[in-house]
Amino acid sequence: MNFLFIIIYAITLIYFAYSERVKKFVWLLSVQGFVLFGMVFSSLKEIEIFDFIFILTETILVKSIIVPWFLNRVRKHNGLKRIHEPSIPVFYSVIIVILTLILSFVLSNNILNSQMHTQFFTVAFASVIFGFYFIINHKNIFSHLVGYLIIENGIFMISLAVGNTMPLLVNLAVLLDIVLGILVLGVFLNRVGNTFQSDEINQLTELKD
Amino acid sequence: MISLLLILLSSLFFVGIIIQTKAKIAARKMPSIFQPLSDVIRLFKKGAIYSSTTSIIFRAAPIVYFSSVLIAALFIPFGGNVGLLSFYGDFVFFAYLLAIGKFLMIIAAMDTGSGFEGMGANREALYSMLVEPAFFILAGSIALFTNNVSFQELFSNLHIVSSLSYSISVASIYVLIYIALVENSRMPVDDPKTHLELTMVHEVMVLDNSGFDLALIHIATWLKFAIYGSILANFLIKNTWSIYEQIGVYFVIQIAFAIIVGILESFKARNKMSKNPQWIIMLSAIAVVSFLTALIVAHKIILN
Amino acid sequence: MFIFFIIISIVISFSIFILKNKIATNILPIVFLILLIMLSGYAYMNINKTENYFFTYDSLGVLFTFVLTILSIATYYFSRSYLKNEDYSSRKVSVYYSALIMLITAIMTTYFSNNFAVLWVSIEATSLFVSMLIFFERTKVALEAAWKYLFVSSIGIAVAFIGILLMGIAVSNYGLTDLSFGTLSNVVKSMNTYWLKISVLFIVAGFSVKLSVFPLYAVAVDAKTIAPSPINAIMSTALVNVGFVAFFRTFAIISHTPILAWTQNVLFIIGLFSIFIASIQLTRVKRLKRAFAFSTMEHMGIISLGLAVGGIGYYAVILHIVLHSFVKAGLFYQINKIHSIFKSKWINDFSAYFKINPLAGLSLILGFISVLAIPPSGLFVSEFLIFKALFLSHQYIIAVVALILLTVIMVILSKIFLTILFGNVQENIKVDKINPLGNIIQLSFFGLVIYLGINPPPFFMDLINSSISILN
Amino acid sequence: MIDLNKIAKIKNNESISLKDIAIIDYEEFSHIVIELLKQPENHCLSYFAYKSNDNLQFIMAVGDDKNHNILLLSHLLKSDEKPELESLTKEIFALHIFEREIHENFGINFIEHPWLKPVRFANNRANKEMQINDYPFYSIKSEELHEVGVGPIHAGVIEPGHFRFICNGENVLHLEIQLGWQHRGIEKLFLDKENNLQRNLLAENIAGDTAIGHTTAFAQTIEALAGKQLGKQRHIERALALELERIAIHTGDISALCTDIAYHFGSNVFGILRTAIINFMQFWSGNRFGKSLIRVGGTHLPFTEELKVELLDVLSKYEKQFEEMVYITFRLPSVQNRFDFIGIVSPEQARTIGTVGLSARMSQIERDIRVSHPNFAYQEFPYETITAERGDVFARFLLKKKEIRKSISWIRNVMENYNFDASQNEKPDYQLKLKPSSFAISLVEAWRGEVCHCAITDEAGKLKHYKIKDPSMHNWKALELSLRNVEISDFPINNKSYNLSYCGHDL
Repeated sequence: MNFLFIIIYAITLIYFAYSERVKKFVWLLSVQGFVLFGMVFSSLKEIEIFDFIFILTETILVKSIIVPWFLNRVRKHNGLKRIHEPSIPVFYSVIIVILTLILSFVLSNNILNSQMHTQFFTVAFASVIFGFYFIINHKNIFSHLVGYLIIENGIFMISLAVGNTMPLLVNLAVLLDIVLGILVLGVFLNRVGNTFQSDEINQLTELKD
Repeated sequence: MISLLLILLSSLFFVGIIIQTKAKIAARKMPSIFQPLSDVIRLFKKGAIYSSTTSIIFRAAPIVYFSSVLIAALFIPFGGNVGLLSFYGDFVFFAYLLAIGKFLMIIAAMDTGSGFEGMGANREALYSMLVEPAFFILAGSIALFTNNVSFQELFSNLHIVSSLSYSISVASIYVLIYIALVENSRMPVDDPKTHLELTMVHEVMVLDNSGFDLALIHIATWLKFAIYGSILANFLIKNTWSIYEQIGVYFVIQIAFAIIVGILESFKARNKMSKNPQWIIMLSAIAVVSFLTALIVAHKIILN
Repeated sequence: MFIFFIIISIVISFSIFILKNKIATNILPIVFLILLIMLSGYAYMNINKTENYFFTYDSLGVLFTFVLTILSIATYYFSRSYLKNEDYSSRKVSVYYSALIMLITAIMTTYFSNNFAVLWVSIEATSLFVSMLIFFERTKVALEAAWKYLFVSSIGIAVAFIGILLMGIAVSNYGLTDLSFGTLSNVVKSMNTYWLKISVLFIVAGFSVKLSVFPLYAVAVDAKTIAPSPINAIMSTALVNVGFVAFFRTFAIISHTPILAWTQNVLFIIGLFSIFIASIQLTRVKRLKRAFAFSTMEHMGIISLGLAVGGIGYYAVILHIVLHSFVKAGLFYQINKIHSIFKSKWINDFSAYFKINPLAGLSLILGFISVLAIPPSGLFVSEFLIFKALFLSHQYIIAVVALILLTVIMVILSKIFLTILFGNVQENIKVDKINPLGNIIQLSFFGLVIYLGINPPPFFMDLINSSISILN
Repeated sequence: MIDLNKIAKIKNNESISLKDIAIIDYEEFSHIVIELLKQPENHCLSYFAYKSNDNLQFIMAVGDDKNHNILLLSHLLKSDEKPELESLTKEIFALHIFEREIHENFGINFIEHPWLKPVRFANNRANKEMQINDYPFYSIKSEELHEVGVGPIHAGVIEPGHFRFICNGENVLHLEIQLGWQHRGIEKLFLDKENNLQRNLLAENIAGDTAIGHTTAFAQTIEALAGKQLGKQRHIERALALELERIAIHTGDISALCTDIAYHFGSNVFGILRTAIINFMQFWSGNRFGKSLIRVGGTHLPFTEELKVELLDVLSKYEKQFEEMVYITFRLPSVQNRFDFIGIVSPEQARTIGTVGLSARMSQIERDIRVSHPNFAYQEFPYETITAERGDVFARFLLKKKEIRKSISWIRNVMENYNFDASQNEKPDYQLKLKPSSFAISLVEAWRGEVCHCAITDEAGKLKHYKIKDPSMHNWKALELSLRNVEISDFPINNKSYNLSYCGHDL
């Protein structure tokens, strides 16, 4: 069952590479949140009520409802363009994401560690690498935020792979990161949108000497 | 033998159903389901006209195209029944057989020397090239999944049991449907109804063909659709069923496939031309994911 | 005790933020400073005591807390004059102070945390509050810098988090559930070196945002260019020390594993690249603050080299970072003055500072000597020790390359200083009444640097030595 | 600053005696024209020449959109002078097409015109040696580039026009459009036909899709020349027909755009909706395009209260379906993907080439005759211009939708506040006596943009010159511009989004 979610997650990554529409990004992030919940839920050995509530808030509530809702608000507030043109053509992005996935699967195959759930590494690595690629590839701030969230999801999965024995501390860190990071980044993004009249990153060049 | 008969039979009404579906959705009067058939018969009655700039290639291409598709149809198994031709690794041969026909059509289009046809041939060549890896990766992942490399054995050994194998078959059917659309130059890659030369892909390639040749090309297109429909049907038909059940399900699947194509073409605008390559490579990407899944299922990738 | 400190700080910061009136902004920060002094005294008394499970008053933390306390007092003084000069609304002032107090608290937390998770959380908190302060002036550039800083440091911290998670693998192999440095350094010895290397790479790359060294140096430099000068003094010193603490703790864990040599090479690369990039960038800078931001980067590069080379280098590194904190803080206070006199941020607009304000000119010269590590500056002692260590361990090429680059930097910075100090007085410069107190604070900082370098008091040496004792 | 007092000023649908149009020398003329047209509120409505006693008289009408005036300027080229003039195009690019037309008709050599060639190869062209077959296309010599020629005969049922693309792979670097295959000599026919009814029928056939627009302009020109004041109701009827035409054609365009992107659902539904509107036109006038509705001096087919009930019924049915379909279509990602950021014409470009009507409004230029030079109906029931922002295909697509909505609400406003009086039925008057030696101009905002008709009479009160300007004249250039750096396969949707007239251009 767990593999199914991993496969779905891999497909969401491909769709991230494929799509250029801002709305789609937000939607995909929300889907990823649900997939993450599925992963956690199906890998839980015994359900402790506290852990369960925590995971429910973190994945479903934060990752797939609050954050996308907030991003949608930011998107509407700033009147972002429907399409964010990446600097590398989508065609190559799709190839790159395929290669990343293959690499990440092969890497995970080579990890021999009985303590870890190496299955999560398969997409976790790909997610982190792809998140960076996404940030580099896109020229605008909103997409950068999306890329950051993709990285965060990857990290969340690494913590699933590793943090079998210490879920709370690790999850707390991720949660704090998301809530603070996104809310504050989002507030700043709103301001950037108001101040710069454009969401293109190449507007932000006044600092260079 | 039975599969060839079924393919021939279903090819007769396939395009008719697509047209009827689209007409129904558009709230228009439906043409007869055999309208395409009578169109072709009318074309057969006409003689072909050849441009003075064309050579033998242009004349040979439709026949080669048609026969390549017809031979390809011989490979398709049906349920427990082997296709007329079957050997080790025949799906590779199958794919290249189709490619040969297409290749000849492409150089025939170049042969006319028309700017439009060159453009169309160029596009068609690109799309076929891009869709090829998707097909092979898909076939490869099913081969890996079933440990077999011929059409007949692929399908007869396909046991869909776990959730992962379900996901493989869902992905495979999804990819196959779209491969069929690309190979047959339908929406979203190409619009068979368009009258605009500049946006055409396949249509502009056969712009100079007429009469008998055009009829052959049309029939080859139907056959291709029916072949892909049969492959889809093979995914879902179980060997344990009786032959009548199998035939019944086969037709249901063919009709459903045609209706799906009709619906897809009605409710979606076609892709921007520059988006086509990335759209097609997407299919390969999904095929890769199903390949990776197959690797997991086959315990080639060991994860805990 | 420490948890109370955090709670009280949050209360103070929050009440400043809520009250927004003059009395609150005047009194409450002083209350906080007194609290800070008390805490540093308490920490010194209870050295190596673990509190609330997550915090340990270890010597490095105590040392840095002393530095932070002194800097906080000075920063408070200069912040007052900065805010008064520009005549900000009381709402902005309250935001400034509450963010500043939270920043200092977060920095303190990083110093004393004995656990990777807490360290990580508090470093994240520092970026949040710093970006609020960077954005303080609410200009377009400030927004740009704040956005970039917050974004890139979030990413850097995310990267570091991956490293920490990977290190957690080692712990989970032993069935343990905490990430404290003590536990980690016990168990990583037997960890798979391949994974350990990857995790070190991630951690170092991630926290390089805070230490403002290669690879993620750029945003910190940008941010320092824009932030208000008193904040800059904190950012270039106490906040950089936060990065150093993270580096140091990681290094301490690694220092007893087989990958020590490999880690040292990584640090050499980081150090050399940082110095190299700083020297390249310095040739192009046009803003004074930016020049000093790159100078910070250069010093941090030297520190990486020192950390990498080991031996006597360890001592020199701690000494260097403490002294650097005072020098940089003093210089940034001075820059604040320069900016307010010339009403500009560009180097080309400054001239004849010495004539305009002799006392400040004098302290600028002293700062100049200190920052370039020219004797009698204490930084000379530490730099000398680091290079000595380099030569002793036969890292000749690195030492020579670093020295050449340092010479380049020295030339460029001297040119900048000479431009500011001498030349013709511009016509439109009006000098307000000069308050000598500010200069005296700076002069005493520079004096402190000389004193600590030449004749370090025993308690200071003890603190340094006990900090580095875990490395040897 | 120029002295505006010297320049003759009239309002829309007015006539002026020819001698009131001051003839100034060309140098001053150029100076004034350049000064005027550099201001964004002015644009050139028409610029033409005609033979007057062997001399060539040039008349330019400049529309002042702010003060609702039409400024008339004139200069004279004596028969003994060399047929050469300094080109104004290099300063005001929007004049290029007018100068090319004058060059075509009279062989005037406009010095330093960037690309001086005939607009079409009319029968009465000045240089009979030039053939349409050896038309000088712009070309770039390069190994990497290739040329694609489309037309004049097209695969679809559309009018003849030749499009020459210079492409780099799939990307278009340059497009040049050559029209003129459709030339019928309409302007000359207007002079040949003495009967106003014949002329009226001619006007209906200037451009089939703008029958109402052109006929209204014609009728108003003749009425202005005759000095006939029509009743209010006739004006309102004409405006009503105009708006209905707009709704019908825009709906058809939306449908056609859906066809071109193979969105058959939208294509069919909008096609059906268009039928509802043109069927109402049939119900009203007996012709689906409203031919025979508008006549000089009155009409045989007055709008009645019964028709009002019918129209409101048709509109409410139309609107319901339209809104439903619009909701689906304009939100469909595949449709948006297809139209977004394709064929962008920036506001500067649009202003430079002097686009009018929808093509101007798509790039934020508020150019609308209904607002700037309103006739009676639009004075009584004001219309507000709407513009789109980006100037791409989606902007045009969107603007068509918005204009339909706006037109419907305008019609509703009229229906609610105006009672049609059956007793007011002026019959057409084809025997109107025209004022001698006069000039009249009429501007109509047809669905495509401003239609401008100018007429000049001789001393005997007979038509001496008739000048028609279809909005397509300006807007073809916008199509050329929007194709730059666009994929060649996006040409059809660009072309359709403008839906420009071939015959209106060729005349």
